[in-house]
Parts: sequence; structure tokens; C-alpha cells
Amino acid sequence: MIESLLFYAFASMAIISALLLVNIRNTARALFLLFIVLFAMAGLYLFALADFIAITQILVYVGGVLILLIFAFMLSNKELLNDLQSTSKRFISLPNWQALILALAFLGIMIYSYIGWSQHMPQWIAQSEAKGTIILPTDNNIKALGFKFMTQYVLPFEVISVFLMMALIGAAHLSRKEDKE
Amino acid sequence: MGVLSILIFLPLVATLLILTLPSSAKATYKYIALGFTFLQFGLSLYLYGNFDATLGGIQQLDAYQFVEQLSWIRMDLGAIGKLEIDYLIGVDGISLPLIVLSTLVMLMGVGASWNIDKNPKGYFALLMILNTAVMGIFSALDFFLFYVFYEVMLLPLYFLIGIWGGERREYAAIKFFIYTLLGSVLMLLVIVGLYFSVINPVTGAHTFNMLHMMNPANYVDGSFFAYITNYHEVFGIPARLIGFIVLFFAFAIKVPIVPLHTWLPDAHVEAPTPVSIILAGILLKVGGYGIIRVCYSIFPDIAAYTNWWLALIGVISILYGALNALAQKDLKRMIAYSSVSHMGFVLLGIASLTAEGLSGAMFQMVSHGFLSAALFFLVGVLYDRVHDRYIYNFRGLASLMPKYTAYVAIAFFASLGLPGFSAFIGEAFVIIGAFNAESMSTGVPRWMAIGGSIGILLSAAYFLWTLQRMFFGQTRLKGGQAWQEALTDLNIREQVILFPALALALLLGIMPSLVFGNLNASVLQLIELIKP
Amino acid sequence: MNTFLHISPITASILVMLFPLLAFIIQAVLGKKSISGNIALIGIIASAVISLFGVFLPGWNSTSVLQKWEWFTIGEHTLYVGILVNNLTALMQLVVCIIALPVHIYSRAYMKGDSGIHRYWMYLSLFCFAMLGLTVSLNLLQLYIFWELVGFASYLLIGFWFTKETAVQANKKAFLINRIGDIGFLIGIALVYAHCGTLDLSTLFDQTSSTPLIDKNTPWATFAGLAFFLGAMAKSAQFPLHVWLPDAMEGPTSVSSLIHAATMVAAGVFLLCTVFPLFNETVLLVIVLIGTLTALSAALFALGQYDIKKILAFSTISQLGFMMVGVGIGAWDAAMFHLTTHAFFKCLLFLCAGAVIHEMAHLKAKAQLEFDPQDLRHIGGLRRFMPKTFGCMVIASLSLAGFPFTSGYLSKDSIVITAYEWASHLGGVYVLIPVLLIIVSILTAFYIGRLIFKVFFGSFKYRSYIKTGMTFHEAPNAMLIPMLFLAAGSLFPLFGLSLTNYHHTWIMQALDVDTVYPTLTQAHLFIPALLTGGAILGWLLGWNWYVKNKYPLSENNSFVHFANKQGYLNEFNDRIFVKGSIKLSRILYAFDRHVVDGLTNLFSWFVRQLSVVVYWFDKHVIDGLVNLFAHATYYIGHLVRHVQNGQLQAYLGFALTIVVLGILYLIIK
Amino acid sequence: MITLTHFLVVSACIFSIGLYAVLAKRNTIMILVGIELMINAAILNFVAFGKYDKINYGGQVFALFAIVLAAAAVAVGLAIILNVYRHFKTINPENIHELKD
Repeated sequence: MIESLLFYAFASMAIISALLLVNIRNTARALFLLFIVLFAMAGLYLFALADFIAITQILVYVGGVLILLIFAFMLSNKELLNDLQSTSKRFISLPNWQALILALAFLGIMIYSYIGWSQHMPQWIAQSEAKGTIILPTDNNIKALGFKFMTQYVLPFEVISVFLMMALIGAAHLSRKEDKE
Repeated sequence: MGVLSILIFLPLVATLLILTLPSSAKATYKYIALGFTFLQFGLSLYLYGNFDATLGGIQQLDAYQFVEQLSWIRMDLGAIGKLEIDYLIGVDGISLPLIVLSTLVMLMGVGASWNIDKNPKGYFALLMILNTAVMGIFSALDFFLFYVFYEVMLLPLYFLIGIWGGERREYAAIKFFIYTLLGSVLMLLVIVGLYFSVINPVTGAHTFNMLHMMNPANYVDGSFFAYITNYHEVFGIPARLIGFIVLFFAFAIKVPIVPLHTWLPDAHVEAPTPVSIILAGILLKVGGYGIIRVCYSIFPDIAAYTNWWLALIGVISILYGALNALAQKDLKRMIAYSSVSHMGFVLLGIASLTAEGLSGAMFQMVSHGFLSAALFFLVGVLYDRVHDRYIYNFRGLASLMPKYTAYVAIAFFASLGLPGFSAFIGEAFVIIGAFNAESMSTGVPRWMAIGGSIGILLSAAYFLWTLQRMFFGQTRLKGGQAWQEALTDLNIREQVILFPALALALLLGIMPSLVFGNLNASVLQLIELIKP
Repeated sequence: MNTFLHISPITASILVMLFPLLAFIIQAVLGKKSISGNIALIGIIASAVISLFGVFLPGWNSTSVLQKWEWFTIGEHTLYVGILVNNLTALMQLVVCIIALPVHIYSRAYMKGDSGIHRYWMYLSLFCFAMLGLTVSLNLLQLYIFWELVGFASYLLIGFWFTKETAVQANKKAFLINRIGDIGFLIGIALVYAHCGTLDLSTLFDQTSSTPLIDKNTPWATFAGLAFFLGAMAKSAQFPLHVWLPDAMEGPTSVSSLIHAATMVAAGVFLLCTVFPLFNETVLLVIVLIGTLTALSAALFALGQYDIKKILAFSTISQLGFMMVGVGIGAWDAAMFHLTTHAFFKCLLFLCAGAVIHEMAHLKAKAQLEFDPQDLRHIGGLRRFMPKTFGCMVIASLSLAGFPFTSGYLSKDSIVITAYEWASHLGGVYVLIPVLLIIVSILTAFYIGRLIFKVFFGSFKYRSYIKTGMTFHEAPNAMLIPMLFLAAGSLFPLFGLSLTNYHHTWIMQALDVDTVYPTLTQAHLFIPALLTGGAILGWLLGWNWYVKNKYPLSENNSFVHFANKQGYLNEFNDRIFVKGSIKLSRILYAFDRHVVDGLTNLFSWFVRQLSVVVYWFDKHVIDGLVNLFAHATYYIGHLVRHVQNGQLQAYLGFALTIVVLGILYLIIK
Repeated sequence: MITLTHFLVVSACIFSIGLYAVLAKRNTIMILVGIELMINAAILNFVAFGKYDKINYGGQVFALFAIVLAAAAVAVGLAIILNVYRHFKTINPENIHELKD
């Protein structure tokens, strides 16, 4: 019961914060709201029995991405701030309602299909439920994951590592000053 | 190339000459125009002198004189037959007086153009084209050729009024153009109808030859305009009647008759003096000539059938025009309306279908030709001096301009039909012919003749009233001293132009045989044609 | 016998015509020259001499001669111009010459010093030419031409002082009213031509041929007769077309005397005499009625006039009425006789009046007074100053009144007596005609008496000026001699030695017309007695009224006003005919401008509107379709172009929209 | 009981919000934020589904991969944004339409 309450609490926190995030004008605040959203999402991962993912989320996102965003934002000059302030004086501008409709359409479609699924789950889920091959709260996820990375997913793991490095190098390259030129 | 062709195309040479000369030589244009029209006048006198008055003409080609016939367009149109258009010109008693008149009026017109400053090159070139067209109309015997000249005539006039005219010249020019074009377009329809109804008896091809159209034997049986075996009807009206009415309509616009006359006052008022002269002197005659040459000769049966109505229109035109002239305050407009009235006599005379009436009508046309030319010229003299024509703005001009007044008085009295002047002979014989019509049982009742004679009274009324208002009494001018100085008496050039016209009016009034003599055979022939 | 013997009357009458014409042409060519008077005078003297010795004396009472030349051919008929000399034409021509000659002489003095004198002589010569041509014309059309030319010359002469407003009004009126008559004449000519095919007088009224060309009892003959009479009515100033003649007095007095008293106005009578064979009884009756009415009304109007010349004008009209009656009763010989005698005495009356007016005008100019020199009320007692003029005028007046020993006595009696005979032959109400004529005769005596008394008796209003050195004298010789000559002509011996019997005068003997009714001898006695007695009574009354100043009628008498205003005819004409036709013409012009031209303009407006509609259709529908394709293409392009707006979000949005749509499609499917 | 559907609904909401942010925001940083939201929604789905895959642990493994890639994307994205800003003096994507034809 308390589990459900917590889930709803996290879920509502994520959704409300996300809504606030997109509707707030101040980018700095928005970024902090994102912080909350990401925390709430991490909480939700926990309810999906993915503790390692939740921790990674906090580490990478909150600790890395978000800080990066805030720094990038803070580091860009004052004009950028002004520019941001001056834009979008309208609460809902014309493209906004288009975007809103599109977003709602997506939401509708997804909800519609999930409602469809709630009656009969995909076959593989039903199978795994029947076999009992579902992750249980008692399982050691981190160990299992470690095994998987090192065995079954070793190639993707390596590729993604290289990719990550490339991305970071690239980012560093891109964001360097080009005064000399 | 015969004399007649030279007469027709001489002005074209003048046009070319004028167009090729540089603008620096613009002083010579008028001399060129004058020289050529003078030459033309001489040629027309040559025609007059060598004319055999005993030959009738009308529908017999061998009775025409100075005939020139050339194949112009010959085209095999396959199933429709052969297209046969001739360059066929000739002169008979009907056209000869009008040709001589035209050359004379042209001469007057050129004389009156002496002071044209605005683009003389274009002006004289157009004038000479007009001259060619007019000569062509009066001598063409092929309907197609006639039509071509008829259309060519419109264009220069349009520009002459539209460019060299008065304040509302565009309006007047367009009105004139549309009116006349309406007539000629309708005429074209009938021409085509006639073409397909008539066959040249020699070649067997359809023909535009007017003389063939006058002969009942040349009509194809059952064709649209066929004479006897004709059952074609349009809205229940026989086809030949329709054809006649349409052609009459086309020429009646030119004459003009009431109620198709409204282009005339506007055109006259706005046109420059020389164009007014030519318009009144020649172009109105084209209408009368067309009725005689085309309507009456090609549709003699219908002519006999409809003449009551034509005479009625004539009488209405006489009275209506005269009464309107009485109401005018603009001198030129008054004379324009008087033209309507005087041309009504022409129609009445033609419709009477008597030798007297027809001759009278022809005579009236000739007489009105140079008299109206003289009248318009006289108005132009006044207008030249003070740029005003409003009758009430002048008073007592007789003390100021005695010579001018004398000329005006003579022209007025000649126009109102004072015996001894030509208009009298014309009007008197129209009236006599109209009276005679009942004896000849052509269907024109006598009350129309009486109605026409009341027109003579009214013409006296408006001319005398004008004379009294403008010329007699104590001198009083709207423009005051400035006008008094501007209103100089006639100069030599003006007198040289006016004198022959008025002298001719007197000469013809005393010796009408100068016209009647050449006319008579043709008129009798025409009467014969209409009443077989 | 004389030098003219070897000239035929035809040639002579052509010469008679040509001299004034020549004079006219010479003057017209020369223009303003002081000698123009001489030229005109020489012309008329030559004409008069030739007329008398070359035409009249040889031609009188011999068979009529004619000569014609081809004029022109029209249709199947040939018209001829020609000269016809018979008793009638020769007499008329002579009368014109004989009257014109003294008037020319008189004018030299009368018109002296006028600035437009050369025009005067020119016009006068033109008039003489036309009038003389009129008399001897053979062809009706030729006659008509001269007839109108006479009117034209009269127009010019009435309006001779063209700066005078009344004069130019009068000449216009004269010409227009004459025009009405001319139209009648022309219609008559046209009818005759239509039925007989010729206008040759000698052919038309050939007395010798057994079958006359004209059957005068046909309706058209009645109509033609009335038409000719209309012509004569206007020219001879018959009621109600007489209104121009009093106004025509605006011209110089010499002109009035020649044209508007003696010759031109008589041309109507002459015309009727010429075409007399055409008239049937209906027409003749109309002529009698109109003639009587004219004689009566004009005599009444004359009573109320104050202007000397207007009195004389009405007197002329009245006398012309007599002549018309003469024609109407069939006694056109009597009419011609009266015409002749009337020409003399009426011309004389005018010349005398002219002399008086001349002197009065001089006085007015010298004394710088402001009055109308023609007004009776300003004149009086002149017999002491102008005894010779007075004498002449008395003779003329007696003649006009029909006093014995004068020519007027003979001629007037001839008409009245014949009228009586005619009436008693017909009986009934026709008797009214001679009775009325007798009354008119007495009235004539009275009004001419009034004129004489007022002018020559009583006291002169401006006597005081004469005492102060202004001269007022007898007319100069140049004026007196013609007057004396005419005075002699107004007495009976010129026309026949018989004092009483007009049948014995040479004119009546020569022209003698056979009347259908018998001669009544007793009428020859009592009617002259009645006329003379009545005239004397009238004079006595007039003497009492005007000389002794016992005038019984008040100024405001409505009858006097009626007479003075000429029966309000002018006002009536002005209101009905002049205003009416001007109004009609205005209405018609408005109609022309607004309705006829309006229709044209409406039509053009309609066409223009139609073109606008068609253009709209073309632009919006036809071209619209084309444009629609273009626009649709463009719009689609534009729409698609928005997709390519370079904005990431938009691209994304579109992509996602498509995705959504795709999914929706899958779901629905 | 928290079922799969609960997770899916929450993830759908977050995804839509992220989508909205991506489409509607005038600020490139916020677009990045939106992308992050969408990625998070996807990760949530991964882990929610991953619950039923004990054998391969596919859901959680790929969730980790996704986090890593997201981090990389943000790094590169921010770098690009900064460059763009330098170049265009704005980070409003509406004003950046060099891609336009």
C-alpha cells in the first residue's frame, strides 16, 4: 500500500515537475525543475526493480548532464539570458498549440495502446510470467548486470564506451574557443 | 489607269509625299494638300465636262462612264464557290455631281485648314486619306470595294475629330465612330448575304458586283435575298425587307435621320472647322448616296414597299431638326441641327419616288454640301477670332464686321431656301415631288409634303432669329473691348474660300440645269427600275 | 412714232427688268460710293421709260405675247423661263415703274446723309428688279422666285436701320409671316405641277383651248386655290396675316411708300388675278370673306393708332381687303383698277407723311427734343408751314376716301358696286358684304380725316421753338416734285375722262371681265351717293372732334385700346405661336438631349456596364479558374514550403505529425 | 499493486511533455531538456519492461546504454549550442533557419 502511495507520489512529482518545467519561463528554474524530474524518475526506476539504473541516473544525469547544462547555461553570457527572457512573451504561442496538439496526440495514442495492452499483455511477458523469469525484488541486479556486461553485452559495451569517448572529445573540440581563427 | 482612278488615288500620293517630307518642311504640307486637291478639282471638272448626260447608268454597266474594271481578288474557295471581287469603278448621273461637290468641298476644307498648327503632318496626311476614301465611295461599283472605302473613311475622321477637336473631342469622336461602325458592321452582314445570293451571269461565280445585284435575273433561286422565289423570313419578316432595313439603317446613320442623329451635333461641335466642313459637306452625302445607290437600286421592290415610312422619317427629321435648331444657343450646334433638317428633305425627296423628288433630293444634297460647308466655315471664322460661339454673347456684329455679316446673311438666306439660291431649288422640288407622289401613286401622302414645307418656314425662323440676335441691334459683346478688337472683318483667304461656295449657290439656283441636266437620265432610269 | 418701236415688248420688258438688276450689281460691286443713288436713279428712269414706251404702249390692248426659253429638265417635264406680256402684266409693270420713279427721286432728298445710303440704293434696285420680274413672269416657279426675292428685299429695307431693335424685330416678323404665305404659294405650285405637269401660265390658263387643263371643281383645285390665296394673304397683309405690315413701318418712309403701300403688298392681288381661272366658288367665297374681314378690322384698327405711318399701314391693309373682295367677287378687273389707283394715292400719302416726319425729325434733332416724330399727338397745325404738302395730302386723302373727281372714287366704287351686284345676284346673307364694305368706306373717310385734321389743323405743340429761330419749312423740291406728280395721278383724268362711270376708264375697258351677274344701274347711283355722303358726314364729325376739340371718348376707352393695340393680335401671336414654337423647340431639344441622346448614352452606359460585368466575369470566373489552379499550386507549394522553413522544430513537428497520422491510420485500420 | 501499465502511462506522460518541450520551446537548451525528458521516459519503459526479462536483462542493460548515450548527446548538443550561439548570437531556433532552402 505504501509502495503504491510512493509510486504515485514519485509519478505525480515527475509529471507535475515536467509540466512546470515546460511552462516556466526562467530557464535556470526550469533546469532545477529538471533536476527534480530526474530524481523522481530515478525513484520510479526503483519501483521497476532497477536499482542500478536509478543510481546511474542520479550519477550520470543529475551529477553529469544536469550540471553540464547548468554550467553551460551559466557560462553563456548575459545577452543569452536577456535573449531568453525576451523570447516568448506569449504564454501560448501559435507553434505551442501545434506542439501541444501533437504532444497530446502522442499521449492519446500511447494511452490508447496501453489500455489495449492492459487486457492482454504481449506474449513474451505472459510467457515470462508463466515461467517465473521475472526480476524479483530480492534479486541481485548489480551482480547480474555485471555478468551480462562482461559476457553477453561485451561488444555493445565496448562500442558504447568508445562512442562515449568520441562524443566527449567531440564536445570538447566543438566547445573550444575559435578566437584564433 | 483611267481618270477616275487618278482622281481617287491622287490624294494618296499627296499623303505619301507629306509623310516622306521631313518635319522641317512642314510649311509645305498645306501647299501640297492644296495643290493636289486643286488638281483633283480640275480632274472632276474634266469628268463633268466630258460626261454624257444622255446615259442613265444605275444598273447598266455600259451606261456608266469612265468605267474601269480590273480583277482584284479571285479565289477558289472550293465548295463555297469562287470569290470574285473586282476593282470596278464608274460614274453615272447620281455620282457625278457628288464627286464634283466632294472635290470642291475638299478644296474648301484644305483652305480652312490653313491655320492648323498641331501636328500638320498627321493632319494633312489623314485629310488626304479621307479624300481618297470619299472619292472611292462615290465611284465604287463593286460592293466590296465600296465597303473598303467606306471603312477607310471612318478612320481618318475618327482621328481628325479625336486629335484636332474641341474640349470633348474624345467623347464626340468615339460616339461618331461607334455609331458609324455600327451601321457599317450591319452593312457587312447584308453584303455577305447578297454575295451568296447573286451570281455573275458571265462566270457563274458569286459576285460583289453591285450592278449584278440590281438585276433580278442574277439571283439564285431560293437564296437568302432572292427576288421572286424567296421564302426566307427572319422573325416573320421577309429576308429582303430585313436586308433593306439593315442597309437603310447603315446609311441613315450617316444622313442622319432622327433618331439616329445624335452623333452629329456632338461631332460637329467638337470637330475642328475643316472637319466640320467635310463632315457636313461630304459625309452626310455618303448616306444619301448610299440610299440611292445601294438601298434603292439593289432592293427596288422593298423601296417601293417602304417609302411611306421613309418619307415619314424624312418629315420627322425635317421638323424635328428645325425645331431643335430653333432651341440652340450654340451657333455651330444650331447649324448642325439645321443639317439634320435639311438632310430630312433629301430623305423625303428620295422616298417620294418621283423624278422631281429624287432630282430635288440630289440637288439638295449638292446644295447643302457647299452651303453647310460655307456655314461651318463662317462659324469657324468667328470661333477663330474669339473662341466663342454662343449666340447670346454676340450682338450687333453687323456694324463691326460688315463683310462677314454680308456673307453670313447670304449664306443664311441661301440655306433657308431663298429663291435664286440652290437650296430653294432642292427644297422646292422635294416638296413638289412629294406632292407629285400622290399623283404617281407611290404612296407618299400629301400631308407629308405639307409637313416638309413647314420645315422651310421653321428654317427661316431659326436663321432669321439668329441673324437678328447676333448681327443686328447695337453692338454688345460678352468679351467687351478685347473682342471688339479681335473681331476683325474677313481677310482675303477667307473670302476666297467663301466666295466660290456662295457664288456657286447662286449659280445653281439660277441655272439648276447644271446639275439636273446630268442627273435626269439616271433618275429616270432609277424610277424605271423601282417601278417596273 | 418712237425709237422703241423696233424692240419687241418681250425684249423691252427684259430690259425693264435688267436695268435695276444692273444697277444693283454695279452698286454691289462698287460698294460704298456716293454716286450709288445716281446709278439706281438712272436704272429706274430707263426702266420706266422703256416700260411705258416699249411695253405698255405697244402692248396694251393687243394680244398677249410670250416668249420662253428652256430652263431645265426634271424627270419628263421641262421647265421654261419666259416673259409674258398681256394687259395685266404690262399694267402691273408700268405701275411699279411709275411709282418707283418718284419714290427714287424722293429718296434722294429723304435719305440724304444716311451713313448706309449705298445699301439703301442697292436694296431698292434689288427690289425694283424683283418686283418688275414678278410682273412679267411666265412660269409660276419663276414668279415664285421673284415673289420671294421681293420679300427678301423688303426684309432688307425694313431692317435698313439694323441697329434699331424694333426694326430688326419687324423685318424678321415680316419675312416669317411672308414665309407662311410662301409655303402656301409653293404648295399651290406643287399641286398645279402634280396635276398639270407644267407651271407655264400661258399653258395652264389658255383661254383659247377648248379643254382647259384645270378642272377647277376638283378638290385639289380648291386646295390649290386656297394655297395660292394663303400666299396672297401673307404678301397682301390679309387678316390674320396682316400683323407684319404695321411693324414694317420701321423702315424708311420712302420704302414704306413704295413697297408696303403701292407695289409689293399689291403683289398678292396681282397673283390672284394671274391665277384667277383656277379659283372655284368655294375659294372665291373664302377670298371675299377674308377680304371683307380684313377691310373692316384694319379700318377699325386704324382708328386707334397714333403713329402716322401705322394709320396709313392699316389703311393700306384695309384697301387691300377691298381689292381681295374685288377678286373674290370675280371682278378682278376692278381689283386691278383699285390696285392701280391705290398705288398712286397711297404712295402719295406716305410720301407726304414722310415729308412731315422728315421735318419733325429735323426739328427734333435741332431743338434736341425727345419725342416720336411720327406720333400724331405731337403734330398739329402744319398747314401753315407746309401748304404744298398739305395740298397733296388732301388730294390723296380724298382719293382714299373715294371723293368724286378722284381716282379713288372710280376704283372704290367699282368694287363696292360690283360687290352689291354680286350680292344681290346671290341674295340672302351675301348682302352683308357690300353693306360692310360701305361701312368700311365711311370709316376710311373718317380715319383719314382724323389724320389730316390732327396733322395739319389745330395748334402746333412746338411752335415756341420755331419762334426762337428754328426753321420749319416746306419739303424740298426733290421731295415735292414726286409728290405733285403722284397727286396728279390721284385725280380722275389719268384713268378716264368719265367722272362717274368707272366702266369707261381705260383700265376697266381693257381688262374687262365678264361677270355672271347682271349690272344694276341703280346701284351706280345710290352707292356713290351713299359713300360720298357718308364720307362728308364722317369728316364733319372728325372736324368737330379733332379740330374743335370736342373729342367725346375718354383715353381709357376699351375700344380705343383695342384698336390701338390692333385687337391684341400681336400679343396673341406672340403668346401662342412665337412662345409656343420656342417652347416646343426647347422641349424638343430637351427631349433630344435627354431622351434620344439619353437613349444613346444609356445604351452606351449599358454596354459599358455589360462590359464591366463581362470583364468581372472574365477576371474572376474565367481568369479566376486559371488563377485558381495557379493559386492552388502556389498555395500547396507555399504550404509545403513551410515545411522547409529551416526550423528544426517545425521539421520535427511535421515528421511527428506524419507519425501520429500513421499510427492513427494503423489503429483505425 | 503497481502494474506495467502504471509505468507505461507515466512514461507516456513524461514523453509527451518532453515532446512538447522539444517542439514548442524557443530555447535550444530547453529543447535539450525536452530530449532528456523523452529519453528518461524511454528508460522508464526499458526498465519497466526489463522486469519481465530476467534472462537477458535486456531492459536494464539498454537503459544503461541509453543513459550513457544521452549523456554523450547532451555533451555534444551543448557544444553545438554554444557554437551556434557564437555564430548566430541567439539560441532561438526560430531565428536559426539556415537550413531553409
